[in-house]
Amino acid sequence: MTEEIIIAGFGGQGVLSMGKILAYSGIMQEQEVSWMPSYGPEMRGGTANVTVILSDERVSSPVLHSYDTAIILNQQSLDKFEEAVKPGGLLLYDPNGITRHPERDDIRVFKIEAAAEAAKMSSTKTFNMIVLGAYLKINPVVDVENVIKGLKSSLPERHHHLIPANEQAIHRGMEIVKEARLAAS
Amino acid sequence: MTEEIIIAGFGGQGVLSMGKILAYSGIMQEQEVSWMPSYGPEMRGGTANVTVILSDERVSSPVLHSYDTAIILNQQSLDKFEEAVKPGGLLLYDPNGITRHPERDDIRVFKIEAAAEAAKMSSTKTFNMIVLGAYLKINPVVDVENVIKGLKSSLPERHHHLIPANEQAIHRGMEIVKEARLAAS
Amino acid sequence: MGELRLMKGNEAVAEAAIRAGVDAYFGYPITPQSEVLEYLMLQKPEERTGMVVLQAESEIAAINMVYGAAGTGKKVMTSSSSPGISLKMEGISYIAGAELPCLILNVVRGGPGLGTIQPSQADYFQATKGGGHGDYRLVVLAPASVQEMADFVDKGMELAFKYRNPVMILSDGLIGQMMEKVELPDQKERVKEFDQSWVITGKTKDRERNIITSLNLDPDKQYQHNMRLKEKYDSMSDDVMYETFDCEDAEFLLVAYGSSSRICQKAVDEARSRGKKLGLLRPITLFPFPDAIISKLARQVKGILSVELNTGQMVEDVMLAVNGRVPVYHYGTPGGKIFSPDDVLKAIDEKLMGGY
Amino acid sequence: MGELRLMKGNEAVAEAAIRAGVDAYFGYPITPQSEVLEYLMLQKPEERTGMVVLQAESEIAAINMVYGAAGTGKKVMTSSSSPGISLKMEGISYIAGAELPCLILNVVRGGPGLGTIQPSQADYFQATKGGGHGDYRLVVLAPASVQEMADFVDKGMELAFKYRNPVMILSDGLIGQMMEKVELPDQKERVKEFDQSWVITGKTKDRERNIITSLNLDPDKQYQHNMRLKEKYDSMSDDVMYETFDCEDAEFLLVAYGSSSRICQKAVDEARSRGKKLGLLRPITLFPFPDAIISKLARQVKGILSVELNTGQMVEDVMLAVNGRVPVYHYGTPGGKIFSPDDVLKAIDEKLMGGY
Amino acid sequence: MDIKEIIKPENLVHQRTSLMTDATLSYCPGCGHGTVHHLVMEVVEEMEIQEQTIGIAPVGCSVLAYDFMDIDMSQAAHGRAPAVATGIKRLWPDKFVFTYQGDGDLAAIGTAETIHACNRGEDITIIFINNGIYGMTGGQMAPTTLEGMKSSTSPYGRDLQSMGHPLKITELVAQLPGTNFVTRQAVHKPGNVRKTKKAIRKAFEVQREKKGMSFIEIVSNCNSGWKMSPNESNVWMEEHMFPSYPLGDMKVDGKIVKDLMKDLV
Amino acid sequence: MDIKEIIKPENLVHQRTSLMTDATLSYCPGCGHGTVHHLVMEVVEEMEIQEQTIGIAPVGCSVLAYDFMDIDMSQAAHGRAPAVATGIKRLWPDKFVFTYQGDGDLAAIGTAETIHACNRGEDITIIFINNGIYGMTGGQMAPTTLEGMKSSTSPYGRDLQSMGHPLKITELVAQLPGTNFVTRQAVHKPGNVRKTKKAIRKAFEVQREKKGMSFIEIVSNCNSGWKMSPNESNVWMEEHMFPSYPLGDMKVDGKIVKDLMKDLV
Amino acid sequence: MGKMRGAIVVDNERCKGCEVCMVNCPADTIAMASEVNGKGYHYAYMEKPETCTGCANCSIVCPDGVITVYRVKA
Amino acid sequence: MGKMRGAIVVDNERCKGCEVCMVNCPADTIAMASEVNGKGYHYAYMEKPETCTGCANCSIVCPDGVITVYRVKA
Ligand SMILES: Cc1ncc(C[n+]2csc(CCOP(=O)(O)OP(=O)(O)O)c2C)c(N)n1
Ligand SMILES: Cc1ncc(C[n+]2csc(CCOP(=O)(O)OP(=O)(O)O)c2C)c(N)n1
Ligand code: SF4
Ligand code: SF4
Ligand code: SF4
Ligand code: SF4
Ligand code: SF4
Ligand code: SF4
Ligand SMILES: [Mg+2]
Ligand SMILES: [Mg+2]
Repeated sequence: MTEEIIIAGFGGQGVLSMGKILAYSGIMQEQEVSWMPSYGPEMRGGTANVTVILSDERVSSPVLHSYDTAIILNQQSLDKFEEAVKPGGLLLYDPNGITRHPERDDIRVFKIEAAAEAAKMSSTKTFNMIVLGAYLKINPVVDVENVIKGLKSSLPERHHHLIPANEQAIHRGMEIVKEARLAAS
Repeated sequence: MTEEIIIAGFGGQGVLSMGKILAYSGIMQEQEVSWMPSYGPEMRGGTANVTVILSDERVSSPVLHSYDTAIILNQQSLDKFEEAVKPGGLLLYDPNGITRHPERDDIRVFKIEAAAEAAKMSSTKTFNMIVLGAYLKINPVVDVENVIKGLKSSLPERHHHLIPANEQAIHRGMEIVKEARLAAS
Repeated sequence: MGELRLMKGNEAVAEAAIRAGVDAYFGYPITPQSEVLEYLMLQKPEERTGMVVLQAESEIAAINMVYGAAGTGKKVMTSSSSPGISLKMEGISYIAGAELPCLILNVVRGGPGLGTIQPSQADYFQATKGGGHGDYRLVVLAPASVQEMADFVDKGMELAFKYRNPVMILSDGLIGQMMEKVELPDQKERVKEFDQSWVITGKTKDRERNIITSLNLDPDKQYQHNMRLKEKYDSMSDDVMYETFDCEDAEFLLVAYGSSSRICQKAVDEARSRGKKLGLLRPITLFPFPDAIISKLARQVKGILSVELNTGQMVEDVMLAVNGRVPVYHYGTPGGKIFSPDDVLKAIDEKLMGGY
Repeated sequence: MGELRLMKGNEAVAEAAIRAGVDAYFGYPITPQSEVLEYLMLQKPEERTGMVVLQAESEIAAINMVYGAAGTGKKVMTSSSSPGISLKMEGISYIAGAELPCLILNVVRGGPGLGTIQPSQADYFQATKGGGHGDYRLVVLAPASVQEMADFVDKGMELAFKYRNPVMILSDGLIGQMMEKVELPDQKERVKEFDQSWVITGKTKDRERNIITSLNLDPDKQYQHNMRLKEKYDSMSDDVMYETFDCEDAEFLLVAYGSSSRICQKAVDEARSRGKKLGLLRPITLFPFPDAIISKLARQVKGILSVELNTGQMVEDVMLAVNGRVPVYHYGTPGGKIFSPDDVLKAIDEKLMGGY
Repeated sequence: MDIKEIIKPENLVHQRTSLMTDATLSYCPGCGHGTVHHLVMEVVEEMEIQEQTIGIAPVGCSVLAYDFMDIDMSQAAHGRAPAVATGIKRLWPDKFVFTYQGDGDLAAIGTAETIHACNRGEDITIIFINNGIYGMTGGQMAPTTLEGMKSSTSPYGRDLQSMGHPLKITELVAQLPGTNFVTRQAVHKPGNVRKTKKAIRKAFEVQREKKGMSFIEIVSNCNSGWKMSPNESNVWMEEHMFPSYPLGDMKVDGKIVKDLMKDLV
Repeated sequence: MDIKEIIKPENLVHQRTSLMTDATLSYCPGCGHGTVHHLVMEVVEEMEIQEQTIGIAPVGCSVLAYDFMDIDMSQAAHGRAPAVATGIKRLWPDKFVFTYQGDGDLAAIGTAETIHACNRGEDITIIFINNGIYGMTGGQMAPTTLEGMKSSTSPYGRDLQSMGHPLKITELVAQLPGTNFVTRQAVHKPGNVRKTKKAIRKAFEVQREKKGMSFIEIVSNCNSGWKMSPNESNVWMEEHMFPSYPLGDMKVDGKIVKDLMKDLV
Repeated sequence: MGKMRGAIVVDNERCKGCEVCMVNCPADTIAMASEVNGKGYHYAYMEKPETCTGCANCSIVCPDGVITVYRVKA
Repeated sequence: MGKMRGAIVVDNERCKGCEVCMVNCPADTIAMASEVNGKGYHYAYMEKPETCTGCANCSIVCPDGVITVYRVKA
């Protein structure tokens, strides 16, 4: 199994740390992982993205130009990465702020109202965990318990009290994700 | 015609400028010339030497390890360069301060008491011109008139009054040079 | 098994340095490698092992601090990225000339000039041929993973002391900034005994004074010094390291190092899945260069493509190893743009297999 | 015929600079090239042509003064020797990246490190492969006489402006310190008109502002910039210069540049006089390298010896040009020791003609 | 009176100078770099010297200054702006040449170039943004970082013993005979902005008269590096930066006008 | 009394310290470098710290200092001795580390390293030989060359306008909080030699107590570069160098003890 | 007489919402919009237009130079 | 009583004839030899040995450290 994922959105949305948690979870489940961010002043512009690869084998290229899964959190990223999903692949997006919705019909597209939900849960910090939950629902590349293990070993002790809220958010994400359109094929 | 000369002695003996005058004279007589000094801290040690080449053709290597003529002004230089004279070549030396005289018998050896003569002429500055005169007597690679021309174009105007004394020294050198020993062959 | 962590390449270097018992790090911030200094500072290495970490006023000061400290026999390192490494050229030449061990990490970015902070492999020549003056060479290690970023700290130090020569880890922004799983080595003790035949720790009664210098005013001595260095550099071929992928039956060969080799691995997998007999040779040491194996493979394959994030540098060493036996091509994107496995496959079709 | 003088190579450069209408020289003393700055200062060039001559606080300051002044479209130069040139590496990479014309003289001495002040050719790699970071190249001219030291100032400036690229005159202590006859060119006027498409002389109403920079944060732009540079460097092959001696019927070939080529000329004369069919190819431009002619001669000769005052640098370019057709060897003395024509002849017998 | 009646061209009091380009500034919200950029261009506009002005952008957050100022500019290697400016000015003595540099650029890696350009009395203007940190590279310690101040390379606060002291380079260059006008200003409040603009104007006048180096330090915020909101950072700056870097003229018309020794020790 | 009766081991008053090697000094006759070398080694001998002392030779006439001093030494790249010393001292805080540098080395190319090592308060000693010229390379102008003074790169005399001013770097570093002891001395006369030796001793004591940088400038002759006989050069030095570089302590125990501003302006 | 009335125009799309103008307005004219602009910033606007004296303080401290100030004698 | 008598020994071969000792001897003891040493230098010697007080001034200013000084109470 090799899963190649791009997560893309605004700087403040927790894109990088979501990728990191995913990667850490992979390690917990004895997978090989890589996490490759965009970096530098391009981030000043406000966008951020990270490529995460989880695999049972040694990860070859950490840089990809096509992906099994794209997790998209703003319009710019949708414009940039929709075409990069492999045929038959998966696109998960938060429709908040999206004006042009995904158009491809050779991939599976899922919608997750994570921003709205996070606002409801009045904890914007868990936004990215809701998204992660949604993704794991559709494609359980890692077990939720390994995500929690990952959180435990990546977060400093003093932040461990936040873990239950995160777990809750993951489950919430699993509940509210909706398939927007099935792949045509 | 190509004449390859090494001039070697103490720092203060005018070794480099003698070479320069010789090279300038060559230019005056439309020869190709090169002048290659030893330089750098090795000169602090007190020795100085310069390789001068006069030729009718383009000068190839300005660096030589054997010479047609060696003009030697101290013991160290004699030790260093006696062996480097080509068989049949010429060695000219000032015996002042020399404890071990030249020994080779396959070259022509000339003696010039230039230091003593310069002291007599009470003009130590012309020492190197006496040596030059001696050399030109034995091997007239350049005409004395071209030496004078060379002096004129290399010396700044304000030093031109010194030229007659230099000319005189050259002639004196021509007079007092003595063959020490003929080459055996 | 050692401790497992998810780390950036730059962080892995820093953590590995502490664990390898490195005595000192001197550096100056520059993207994409500032995490090395930042991570070290955060770790209070003075408490963990007594390691000294100092932010210098410039890259020039940093490399000369390394030179000073290395002369005392300690394990010392610095890191920077391309423009900063250029500033260290004089110092590196001095360290090589004085035969001091040390470790220098270059997390390469795109140039020339200020360029871009994106990954690049355009400092290959500088690292392997000597960007500074004079006949000197660095041992150059090219990590292709975060794990190797960690591993090469200790390995590099070992080679640095073995040869009393600066060792460069030639990485790039991709390896420096990405996170992977790393297995961290256990903490090593810092060394307490120093080789009194050359270190300057104060002249004790029982030995002659030691001098660290690269100056030889006597041309003969300088000549002998250089010839001895040359012999040393030649002897480094003992420590050639490389890795092969699918080379046994390969008809065509890719040669790529560091981040490029990762991308090429995927290209090879892809090509194989399409039935093409492609192999990959990854030089791990760029100097000494693995020319023997390339020369050997040149007898087997029909053509070789050197794949680099630059306009063509390592390809020259590949050609020198191949010496005309088969065609050698270059594919690369310079200036911070990273090719994808697909780009490589296209280049293979166009350049390498074009004639077939 | 121009004015004839007996001059040191370094002085010839300085005098030629004034006569070529060079606008500015920025430098820092270092043996064996301090005469350039000294000669200029003595000449009061500010009175002769208005040329600006400034002793900078360091080589780094000097190269950055050159960068600044070059951006205004003026003819600017600097000079140094090996350790000082290493310090200029970052600046040179910037100048190449920003595509500015300028002239840099390296009067090479033996290294690495402080080394020796005697002549050497051990900075060949640094000059031709780019000792600084990133994919850039310098035009490298290798004078073999004092006359060429003078001539290459104007020639170098011409190429610098033709390609908007730094040009390096790669000389050494031998050519810099020796005196020969020089025919000096007539005084050129300093240029008064500047190419308003790129110079920064103040944005006038009738044009857009001009920017001198090597920064391209956008990887695509940086990529395009680098590819354009690459094309430029490739196009420089138009300006390849070399000289051949006795090559018509040569069975064996020496390749040597600069001071080495002078010594080799004598070796060729000597070999010919002994009936050996030896020829000499002297690259005048080291970049662009005269590979076409070497490749051609490789079809004719039985073997090639690259003769250099180093442990083997240009030999790699010779091998790349020959591409395995005939054996290529290296002979050299590093570190300030100069071989004699006899040494070369011995090496020819041992290495080149050894098998015959 | 209706707003619309006020907003008429004839009632214009202040607007962005046309010498700033249309590009959006790359600085973080509230960063003083932008304010200083506008001031420099306002002075160039008022003196009508756009055609004679050449600027040098450093390596630092203001590396892209040339995208924002509508004048000929050269980017310079990290720390070398004063050398670059020297090269230009020596060849174009009648142009107005200024460098724009950060504290890392000017007081760390560029120390030698700063001191020597000042000491030579180059007829240029150095505009020196002291924000006590390396903004561009992500908030590392600068030579001017205060005692105890946290940065990404002094995460537990600057420790004087191991990391050295905040460097008051402006007090040093004020003492060099080559400097004519040396001052320290700020731009976080309108009054300071006005003074800074006057200082910049004076600096360019000094240049016109070829009286030597004019050097303007501007103590500024780096809210990203300091991890504060812009207004918090400005308050923090007044409370913490100004005591160490007191505002005011240090040298005017070649004469020291302040007890520098007191500020230094 | 016969000379032979005086010349007996028990009557010995002064001789070359055994910490100087037998190598003949490479300096020109009468050059102050030699005198200072002896003094440094005398202090090391008297303090019995040969085993703990590490010296740094610069690039300059004293590049070969390691041939003459019988202690462990490192040669350093031009201008970088303070960085090299920092590297050593940080790892061996209990050793005595000193640099020995010329004015070109320390105040031109090495300005940044000098200022920052002083500013960090490294516990090292800098011995700074100011002879107003680049001796080693053949008498070029140094940052400290006096106004109107001739050198091979200022053949018509140093022109302040185009070549900058004599740089009083010692007055500058005295003002940095990292320096503890800063003084300017000479060695051309017995009285000066004695004072210089005391200063060197004090510097090493400061180091022992880890109180920060000790910095000793020694105004010295370069008869070769100045083109004078040794004694002429010493007279010329008193007449011309001392007014610009007045002798005496500037900072003792971390306190400035002199009106530096007066000397600077 | 002599009293000044002013008004400012904020280039909403270029405003970065830093609030520096707001705290430096002596007349307390400015507040930050609750909406965000295209870049996601809450831009400045005249909350109390009647208080503005046209002193230009806001405009000269605005790092992004996005305020234009007008003034008339009231 | 209390008057000192001194003597110096110059290492002739290492003396560089710089004359610095000579001008700094308060007793005018030292002069330069008319002969030269192996390096060509006129070396220093006690021209008036009787005047020497053993003050060591010559020895501490000698750049080459070639003077050894002895002293006794006369
Ligand atoms: C030679 C070199 N070293 C380091 C860097 C990395 N670098 C870029 S900007 C910078 C410091 C910027 O700080 P400062 O000068 O204070 O400017 P600010 O960003 O705070 O305005 C550094 C270290 C570089 N580009 N080049
Ligand atoms: C990088 C570099 N630049 C220049 C030189 C040449 N150089 C050698 S010594 C020296 C100056 C020496 O002057 P100073 O420091 O005053 O020492 P002094 O010889 O007067 O004692 C210079 C410029 C060098 N060796 N390395
Ligand atoms: S990082 Fe700091 S200095 Fe840079 S733009 Fe942001 S606030 Fe300004
Ligand atoms: S050149 Fe000057 S400084 Fe150097 S040894 Fe001679 S007198 Fe001394
Ligand atoms: S012009 Fe003055 S009063 Fe009006 S909003 Fe701006 S700061 Fe406030
Ligand atoms: S100061 Fe400028 S950018 Fe900041 S909030 Fe006000 S108008 Fe917007
Ligand atoms: S010891 Fe004193 S008195 Fe005797 S020779 Fe020396 S200086 Fe003169
Ligand atoms: S001072 Fe020393 S070297 Fe000079 S003359 Fe006297 S004894 Fe000789
Ligand atoms: Mg800053
Ligand atoms: Mg000096």
